[in-house]
Amino acid sequence: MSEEMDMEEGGTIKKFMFVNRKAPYGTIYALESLEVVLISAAFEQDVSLAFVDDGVYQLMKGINTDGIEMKSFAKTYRALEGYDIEKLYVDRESMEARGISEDDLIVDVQVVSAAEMADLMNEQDVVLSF
Amino acid sequence: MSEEMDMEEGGTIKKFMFVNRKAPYGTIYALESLEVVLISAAFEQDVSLAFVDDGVYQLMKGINTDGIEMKSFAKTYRALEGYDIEKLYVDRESMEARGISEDDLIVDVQVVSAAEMADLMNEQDVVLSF
Amino acid sequence: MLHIVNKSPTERNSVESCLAHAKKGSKVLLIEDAVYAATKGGAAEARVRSAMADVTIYALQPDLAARGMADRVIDGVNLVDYGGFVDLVAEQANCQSWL
Amino acid sequence: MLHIVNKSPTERNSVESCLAHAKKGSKVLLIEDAVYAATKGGAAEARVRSAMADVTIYALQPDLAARGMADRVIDGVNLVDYGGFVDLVAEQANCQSWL
Amino acid sequence: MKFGILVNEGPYQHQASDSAYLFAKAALAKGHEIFRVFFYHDGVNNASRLTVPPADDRHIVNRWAALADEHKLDMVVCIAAAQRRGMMDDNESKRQGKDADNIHPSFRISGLGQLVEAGIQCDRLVVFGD
Amino acid sequence: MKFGILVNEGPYQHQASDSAYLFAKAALAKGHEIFRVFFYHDGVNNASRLTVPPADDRHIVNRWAALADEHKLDMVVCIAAAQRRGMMDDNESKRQGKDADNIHPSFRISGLGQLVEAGIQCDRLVVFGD
Repeated sequence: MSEEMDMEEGGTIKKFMFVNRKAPYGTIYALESLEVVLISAAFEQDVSLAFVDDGVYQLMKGINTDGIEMKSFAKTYRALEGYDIEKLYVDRESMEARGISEDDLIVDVQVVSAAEMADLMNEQDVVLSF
Repeated sequence: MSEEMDMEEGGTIKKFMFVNRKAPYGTIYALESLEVVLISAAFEQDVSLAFVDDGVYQLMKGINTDGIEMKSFAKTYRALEGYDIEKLYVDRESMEARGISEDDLIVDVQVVSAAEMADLMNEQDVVLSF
Repeated sequence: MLHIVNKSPTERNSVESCLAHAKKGSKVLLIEDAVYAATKGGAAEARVRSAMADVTIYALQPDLAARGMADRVIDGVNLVDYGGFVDLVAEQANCQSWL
Repeated sequence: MLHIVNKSPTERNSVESCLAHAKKGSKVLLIEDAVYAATKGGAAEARVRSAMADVTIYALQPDLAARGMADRVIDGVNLVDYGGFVDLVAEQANCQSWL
Repeated sequence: MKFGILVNEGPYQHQASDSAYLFAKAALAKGHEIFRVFFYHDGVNNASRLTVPPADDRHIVNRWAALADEHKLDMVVCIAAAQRRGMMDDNESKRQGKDADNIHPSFRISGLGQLVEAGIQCDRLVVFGD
Repeated sequence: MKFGILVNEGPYQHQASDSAYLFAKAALAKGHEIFRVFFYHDGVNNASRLTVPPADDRHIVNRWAALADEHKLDMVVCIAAAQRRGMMDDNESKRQGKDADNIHPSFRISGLGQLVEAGIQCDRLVVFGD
């Protein structure tokens, strides 16, 4: 991504949360959400990612997109740590309703209850959903 | 709609069904579905419309779109009869799940069970869904 | 916090997921196809009524009217126009759209 | 008849509606995000298993693989590639997409 | 066997165009005929010759065009849907008094009658959408 | 109060752009400031100067442009999303070796940083989408 990074905000740090509720590959939202996440890190914001409902499917291990001739972006979630993005919250009820456990996920996450997720959402300055 | 109608199919008549499962105005599917319906009538095909799930909302009386600054197309359903499109099937379970009765609908329809709707779908040559 | 939902409760899971994640005292605004969740007799009515114990429910009146649903609103749902939508966003500290 | 569904059963109602309208003996092909309905442990598993008494369920293998779900398929679901998708359409007298 | 294909969503945002393309390629590989690919709703956006996807991603428009050129496919864009969404060919651009056009030469613009005709002429019409 | 608005869907297909426009108009009428309207995902298609909707329908692009001109709104189209979908301005068209461009002059193309900046600068960022 070729972005202009010349706009320094004089140290304003806000809490940004990216809420991911959609499965990957069936639509582009997961991929284009990640692109904003990376940019927001470059702006040195306090970034969190929430994976709720079908959004938890974005983090599945073992993704192989060769057969649908699309580029996989699964590795990008692993790269987030290198951008100091370490707050990845996954909704426990969403995982359970899909028969998924933490071991199935490609990155380390914090598994939280719906009530805890509600608290996290509530304390954000900016919530972006796609 | 300015369409070329110069392609006569030599009397081939097929059973076309248009399956409407989406609410109106939130998306354009209901409107652009109607545009195909009108064209298919001009081709003198055996046309049926099925309203299933949120598609039943398309036929509600009392629609007023002034506040959302869109054009209402509710009247078009009433005009279908003039195009000899008289097979309008509404799924009973879909109406009931939405608290809607036949009296709430802008046109006369045939209310059918899910099993009857399944039979109707099964006997079509072409099923178009948007 | 203001939660904004725009999808029909009988088509998608977003109304349900929003209500499951809205903290006590939050406001929930139903717009576009989500206004069906604010209407009587539908499958979502019981869920919305029970949610009203914890959150305040609003519905965008122009979207209700556009769907022929203006006369079917559940008692206790608050109606707003676009100006009221703006006020709700301004009055809450933050907002979230359940897309 | 071949029914084609492309949406996740936990996001939308299309898998459920398709199964409620598929006649005994029909075939149901799950593609794109609908392949999640073909996987074990999810909320839709029981519904899909009970439907298998009346209809034959297929899932598009490339879409399962793209979602990391290739190893989680419910027993009795038949896997096809795009060529198999074409064959299913050709072999049935008609087809319907549940969009 | 003679197939028709209907694509209701634009490139990248939804998987519909990818699925339709891979279906078409598989059908041709099995010796079937593709009578027509019709692009409706946002599907008309698949016909833009101005897309520039990332170099490591699939080029959806160009690969449709390559498939069409190789197999002499008739790829038709609905004019009414195209007008709403800013897709036009040279003729239409002049007629509307616009200063540019954007349709890829492997696609042609025509009316909805072409979709109905595909339904009549084809043994099967397969619909891809959201 | 200072608002930012994010539009994630294109014109006509979804109500998102309509809702965002009517929200923006109402916010301005109440004396609020719109810091920026950012168009992402298929939302970039709202910036086409080639749309020709039916004469009795709203003209989504032109009314955004009129609102922007009247209130000096900054309307920004994401360049990465625009490239995938065939939206480009004159500069970008030349840079990519294309023979046409299609962005309406009331919109400008820029990077995702402009969205993050809106999140930082605005009191509220409101998201409209599918």
